[in-house]
Amino acid sequence: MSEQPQHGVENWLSKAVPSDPRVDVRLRTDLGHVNVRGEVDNPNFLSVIKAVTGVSLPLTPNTHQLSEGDLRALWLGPSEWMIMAPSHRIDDMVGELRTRLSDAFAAINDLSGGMVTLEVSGSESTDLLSKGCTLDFHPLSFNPGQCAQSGFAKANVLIAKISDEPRYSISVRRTFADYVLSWMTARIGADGLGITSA
Amino acid sequence: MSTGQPYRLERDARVARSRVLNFTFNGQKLTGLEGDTLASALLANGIRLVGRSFKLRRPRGIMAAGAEEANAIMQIGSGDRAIPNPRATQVQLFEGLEARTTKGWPSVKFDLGAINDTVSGVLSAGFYYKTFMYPRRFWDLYERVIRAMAGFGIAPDEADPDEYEQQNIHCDVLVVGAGPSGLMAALSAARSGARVLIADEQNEFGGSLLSAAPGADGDLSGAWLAAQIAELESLENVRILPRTTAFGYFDHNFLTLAERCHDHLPVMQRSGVRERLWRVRAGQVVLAQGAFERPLAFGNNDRPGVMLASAVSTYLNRYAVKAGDRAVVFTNNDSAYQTAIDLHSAGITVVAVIDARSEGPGEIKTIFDALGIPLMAGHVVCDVIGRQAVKGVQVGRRVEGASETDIAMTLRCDLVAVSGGWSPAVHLHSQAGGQLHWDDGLKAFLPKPNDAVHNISVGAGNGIFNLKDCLESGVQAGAVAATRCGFESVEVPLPELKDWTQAPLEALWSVPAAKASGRPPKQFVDFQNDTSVSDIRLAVREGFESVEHVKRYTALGFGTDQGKLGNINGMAILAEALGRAIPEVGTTTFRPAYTPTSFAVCASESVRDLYEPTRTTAMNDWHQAQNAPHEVVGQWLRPWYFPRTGEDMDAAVARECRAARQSVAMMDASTLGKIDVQGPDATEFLNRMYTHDVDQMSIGRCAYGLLLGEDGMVMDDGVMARLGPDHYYLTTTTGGAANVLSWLELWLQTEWPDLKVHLTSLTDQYSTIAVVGPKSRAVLEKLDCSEDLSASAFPFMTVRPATLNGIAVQLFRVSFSGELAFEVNVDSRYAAGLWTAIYEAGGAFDMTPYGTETMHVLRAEKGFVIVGQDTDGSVTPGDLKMGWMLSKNKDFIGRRSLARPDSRRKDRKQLVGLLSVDGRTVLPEGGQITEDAPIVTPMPLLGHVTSSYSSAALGHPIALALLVGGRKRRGDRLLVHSANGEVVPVEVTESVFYDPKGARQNV
Amino acid sequence: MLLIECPWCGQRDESEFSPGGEADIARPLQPDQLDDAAWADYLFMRKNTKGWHRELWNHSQGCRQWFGVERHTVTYAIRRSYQLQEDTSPTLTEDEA
Amino acid sequence: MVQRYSAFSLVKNALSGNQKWQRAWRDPEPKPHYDAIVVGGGGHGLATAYYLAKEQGLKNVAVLEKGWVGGGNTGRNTTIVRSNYLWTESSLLYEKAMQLWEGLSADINYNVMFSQRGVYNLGHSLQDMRDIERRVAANRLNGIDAQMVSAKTLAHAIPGLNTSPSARYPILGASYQPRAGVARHDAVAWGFARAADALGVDIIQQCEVTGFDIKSGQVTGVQTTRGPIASNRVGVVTAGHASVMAEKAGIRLPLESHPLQAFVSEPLKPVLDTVVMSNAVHGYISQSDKGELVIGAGIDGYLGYGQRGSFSTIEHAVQAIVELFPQFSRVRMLRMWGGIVDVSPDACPIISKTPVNGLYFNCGWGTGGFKATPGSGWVFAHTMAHDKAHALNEAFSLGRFESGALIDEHGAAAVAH
Repeated sequence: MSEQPQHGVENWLSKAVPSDPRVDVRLRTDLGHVNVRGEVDNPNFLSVIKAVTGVSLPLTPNTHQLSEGDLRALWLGPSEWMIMAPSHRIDDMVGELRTRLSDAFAAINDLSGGMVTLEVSGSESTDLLSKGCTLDFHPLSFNPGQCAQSGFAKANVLIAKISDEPRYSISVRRTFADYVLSWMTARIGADGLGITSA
Repeated sequence: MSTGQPYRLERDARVARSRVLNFTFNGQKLTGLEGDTLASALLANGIRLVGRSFKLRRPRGIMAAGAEEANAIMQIGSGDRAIPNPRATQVQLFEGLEARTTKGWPSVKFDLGAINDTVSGVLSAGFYYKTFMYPRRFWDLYERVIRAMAGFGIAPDEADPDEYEQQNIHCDVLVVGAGPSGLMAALSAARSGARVLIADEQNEFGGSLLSAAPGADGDLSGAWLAAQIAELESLENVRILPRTTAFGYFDHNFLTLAERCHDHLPVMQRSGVRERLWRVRAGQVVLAQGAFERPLAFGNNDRPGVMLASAVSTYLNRYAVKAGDRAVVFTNNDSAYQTAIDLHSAGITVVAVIDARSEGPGEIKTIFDALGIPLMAGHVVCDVIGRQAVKGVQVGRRVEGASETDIAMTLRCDLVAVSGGWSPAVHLHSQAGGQLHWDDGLKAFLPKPNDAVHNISVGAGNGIFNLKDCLESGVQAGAVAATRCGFESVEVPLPELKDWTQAPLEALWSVPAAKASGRPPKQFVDFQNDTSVSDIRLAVREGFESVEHVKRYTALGFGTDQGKLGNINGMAILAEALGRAIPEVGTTTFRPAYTPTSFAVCASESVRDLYEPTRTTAMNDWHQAQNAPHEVVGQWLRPWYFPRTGEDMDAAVARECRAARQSVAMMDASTLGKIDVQGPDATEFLNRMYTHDVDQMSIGRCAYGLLLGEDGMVMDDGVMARLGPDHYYLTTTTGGAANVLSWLELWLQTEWPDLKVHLTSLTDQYSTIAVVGPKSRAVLEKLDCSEDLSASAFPFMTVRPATLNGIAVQLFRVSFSGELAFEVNVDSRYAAGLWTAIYEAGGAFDMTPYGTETMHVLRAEKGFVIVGQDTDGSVTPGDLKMGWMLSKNKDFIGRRSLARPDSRRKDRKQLVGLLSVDGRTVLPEGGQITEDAPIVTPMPLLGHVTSSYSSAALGHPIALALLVGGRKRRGDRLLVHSANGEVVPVEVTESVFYDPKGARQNV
Repeated sequence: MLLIECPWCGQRDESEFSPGGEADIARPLQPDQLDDAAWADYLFMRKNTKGWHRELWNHSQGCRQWFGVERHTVTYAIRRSYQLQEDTSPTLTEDEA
Repeated sequence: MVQRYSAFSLVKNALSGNQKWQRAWRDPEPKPHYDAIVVGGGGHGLATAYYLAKEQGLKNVAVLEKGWVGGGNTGRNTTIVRSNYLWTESSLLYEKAMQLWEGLSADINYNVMFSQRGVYNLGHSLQDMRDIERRVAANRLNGIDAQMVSAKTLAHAIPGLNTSPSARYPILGASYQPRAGVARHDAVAWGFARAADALGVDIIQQCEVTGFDIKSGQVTGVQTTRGPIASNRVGVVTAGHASVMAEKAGIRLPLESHPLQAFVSEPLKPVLDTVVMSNAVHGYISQSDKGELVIGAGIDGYLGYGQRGSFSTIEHAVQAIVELFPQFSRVRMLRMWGGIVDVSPDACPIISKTPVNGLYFNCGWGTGGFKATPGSGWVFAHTMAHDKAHALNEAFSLGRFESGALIDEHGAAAVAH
């Protein structure tokens, strides 16, 4: 069956994109998400992840690693990470990780259907994040390479700073994506928010 | 040029003479100037009477120029944009402003309520506690009258059309107040590199500098002020927030600031957010809020025309408005001499300065004397002549210890400028938990430094009243704050200023009344609430000695100025009455809000559609297209039923139920919580958490799982599937998804960290499509299913990975309907497509989508419970006839509690079925059960109906209930009572109504 | 609004956390051996300390970890956060209460 | 002779310049011994002392208050009085209180301004409506005035209430108790204090109990900051501080003390003439005689003796109120404050004997304390006088936590007020 994958945010793409948006939101529906659980004191676990995905799991809390080919690994907890990669790579990646880690105390879960990642940039993007979130987004506190889980308005989010531009990625559970986008639209105004797909 | 504003002076000030603004006051058309407040514009027009007091309805005028104003309580605008209760002193004038007074009926000038003043003796403090008691039923009537008299403004009668938002912000140094010391603190912190946020409630930065006489010695309001502000504006590490009030100081240096973005603009020019809530987390806070001048308590000190001396100067210097033509200044300290000088230099007659101190002022005397203003040292004003406006004052010599004052003379005047000293605005310091100490020289409470709280008070807010010292205290505090945040302090040069020596203030908490035959006139302390000196003394006579008692008994400090004007005077008078020192009487704790703050800005954007996240499933568009109404289940909107044209809910549900029982139907069950459990100790862990023998489950098996609280009560339920030796998949109830995951994590992390288990939420990852009914297998088989779905290959209560139309799914053979059924778990990205495919594949069997209502009917026919509907927090598994699910081979959470005496009672409430005796009546859900006996209240309640539906399959209504000793009552006749008093005879039955042997699901 | 130090993520706003009540309540190893009074003590009785209090918090919007906090229940000051496994001082000794 | 309060006395005193009002209650020195001591001078403690003197014939009674009477939760709540509780045990106890409220002003000759303006408990979901049906049906059979009200009726009865079906949490209906209402909180403490004093009770303020004297399992007196005071009958009614007192007596209690916050608006002209509560959106609101909107927020989840809570809790409550009454959006908040509520595992009070003979505890009222004030004092006085629970508080014993016979009001009210 050739059904296109649906992320529940497609309706947002039918909205007109303003000519000069103050905040750009890119719906990264081309990215898949893999939740990885394992032990940092197991070198085999870490090396398998690196070998299979091409990205190292960050061991410092609240940091993330970027790698060639739109690969990202984000710290979620002392034994938990999120790997984001182009969707077409996910099935193989999950399969191979599961196989090679079958003897380890590890868990690999494909969350591609349950997470949506938005990339937010533009002149008012930091302000917009600050409206909804209590984290400190000042460049002295939050830089490329850092990530954090927090609340955004009344949703839980995983925020990573991708570049100094600034550009942030915000990952949110699928059923909260509509709320987060509605919230952003209300704050920035439809004339200031440009929503595009990857 | 004539402005038409008779009290506007031709002199330099901070109003734009060329920009005339039109506004109305009680319907009267008036003009003001850009830069005016409503108060300054009213005074410019000679409007004296702006309100009536709360209780005695005495005529009142503007007393102050800021947040401490207690009398000029207005209603601004009308309709859905009306604002009740702002003070005229804090409303910036804009073109088209409409203002109304809020007290006085039929008008503020002629108020019938003023009769209260003539019987004020009866309306003494706490009078309402002493009367209106008899006859008992009449309180309702009294209360109606009292309520009609009470209140100020009128709430809008329509929803607020404006937008609000919140903004979180972090900074190293937050400076509250942009007066001279606050500006210096911000500059010195900012120059050192710290991230600085400076907020001021006024539209312009400068604080007290804005009230200085232009060109006078020490006037920094011109170029110097502009330069400081310009530098702050130019620095990238500084954010400046005018029109922003810090109204709350909470734990761990969290402050809330309300920014008024556009209320100062003409309505047509307003756009965007009306108010913004700044939620600030600050490293250090510099409190530079200044001080409030205190009035003096003397007879009729509330007459329109009696004003704070500093306010008189502010109106004069900042707004070029004279508050009167002939002024008397009455003071007990040096600061009011500046007002006398200001008045004089503006060409206004100063009849006299009445100084309660026998020695007169300090160094300022050199300027003052040169002006030739009469000074009456050692005198007091003891009464005011005039009712709706001041006409004169009675003055007498002050005699220490005397209880009365001999009137020496009457002075004709229309303005009395008073100063009783200054009280630092310690509100935020106190909100933050800071202590206060009494400075007997200043007669004021000052903030006690509190290192734990990370804030510093500066300037007048710290009892520093000399401009030079204020600037220095600001620089120093900014440096200290920045240093504490890890920055190196830098020098900030200050302007040359003269250091004026002041004569000490002398306490004068109330002026002994004029010798007279009648009752002495009232001396007001809390102007808005009509709390007078005699009220405080009465409270003490009646045994109310604690400051909290006196405040509550007399309403002192409970007005909308929150005691800014009167609290210190009140406490001092209380201390005098008790014969104690003021610090022994103590102060009260200040609470947020510092000044009244709109509900709207506290709610910010989280209202209406954004009040709560709305969650829908991946198939929602399809449900919407079918016009399925939704049921609100927490954050979720779930399809309730799928009506066909012309069908009501009952008809739709009956049809849906028939389809599920006779052919095939499908339901979106995606809202169930889903948790992945993996790890070598997964079995052991789940065995400890769930009631059944998890270790006995073979791979590929499903089991019904029950979670108990440690108190033994049913907490949640769901299906547990064993996917591998160390791999499980759990479902939870819709409402329990988040709770169950955190409950499992709690035990795993805090009690058994040695267990190697990983938990991951899959609730959003998978959507769940329940395909239900005798034809469900046939439907799935049409979808190119990878698995053999036959009963032998794929038995009841098992799980298989499979593909449907090439899409990977987990197929569960579980049933919440009692029919042959499959639950398809599919990656949510493909759920809508698969849903449609299944629907279409089922076309041949009249595939029928159904919602939550039919789901309930089907499960109730089978006696399946819903946790949270058929249970509350007091139901054990045994009560639900699920004792068989409790393993005897192991311990599990909640097990021990089931052995407590109450858990073992035979007469606990137990799950039963109920049938209405007439076979037609659908019992009310929630209806109470009693014996079949006449109603006598109170009567024993035996339980209640938990679920009740009309059953199409059975042809009669059914109900589930929890019933005392229910298991032994089968066949009993009882009564069910609805909330509306209807009584339905019922018979107790088994709780499984349909297919009790479970044959239909197991085929 | 408390500012709570998560041992992993550092200082975060209170809104990211869920309180878990008194720390150091260990589940009895053999519940069946306890009489009803002892079981009730475990189940319900709490110190409810006025003063320094050891309590559990969960960084529920963050790393999902449970950890311990020593917080003063009158001033709300927090003097320490700790990972449960790394805690070496299970009881309060100095300036308790 | 104690001065009686009436309209006549007001006029008479006004004519003499209000100089002749007597103290509302005396300020006695503590005696060395009392027949009964009540620890805690809040509404419940003062009511206990009053009913000990009035109903139980014990005249030699002292109330020991560490600060000033009525200074705790009595003066910090949202003053709602109702008795429409779910479980029979609770509703009969609160109904006893309700009956006492109805005659209270006259009984204690002090106007507590009990205003029976009715209370609506809104339902926003089908389950809310089931719970309301269950509670109302139970109330009626327990002899308590209670009604079910439709959303349509609500729209007429409460102008401004957002009954739109498209609201985020639409209002589907409500329960209504006409006899419920509000009272003037401070007056309750002062009125009981004055009435108890008139019956000879010593109300001793600024007297903190620092310990209990216990000999062979029997209480013999208390240690206080004003010296030891003997009595073999001591009742502790210290709300948020119950655990602190229990620890001094070597007793463990199943309580947690949490911050509970409330706030008022500036005074407005009459705009809401009843009480509206919503558990689902967590807010409740009434308008005081003075015109202030009085609004209650939820409980903060952490322990807190600081009489303050988190701003987020206030934000949630304001959002709830603006959801329910969108036209109150522009109204301004005047003052917020916090109390300390002692919450028990089943959200029901403990009115009980203890393992120490002669020592009684009355605590765990959570958010329900104010409305119960006279009833709580009445049954506690009975319990202290007879060393035995009255039928109305038998179920509220400390022993229920051992047997498991909890009275789960949680299920009925996540925020019960």
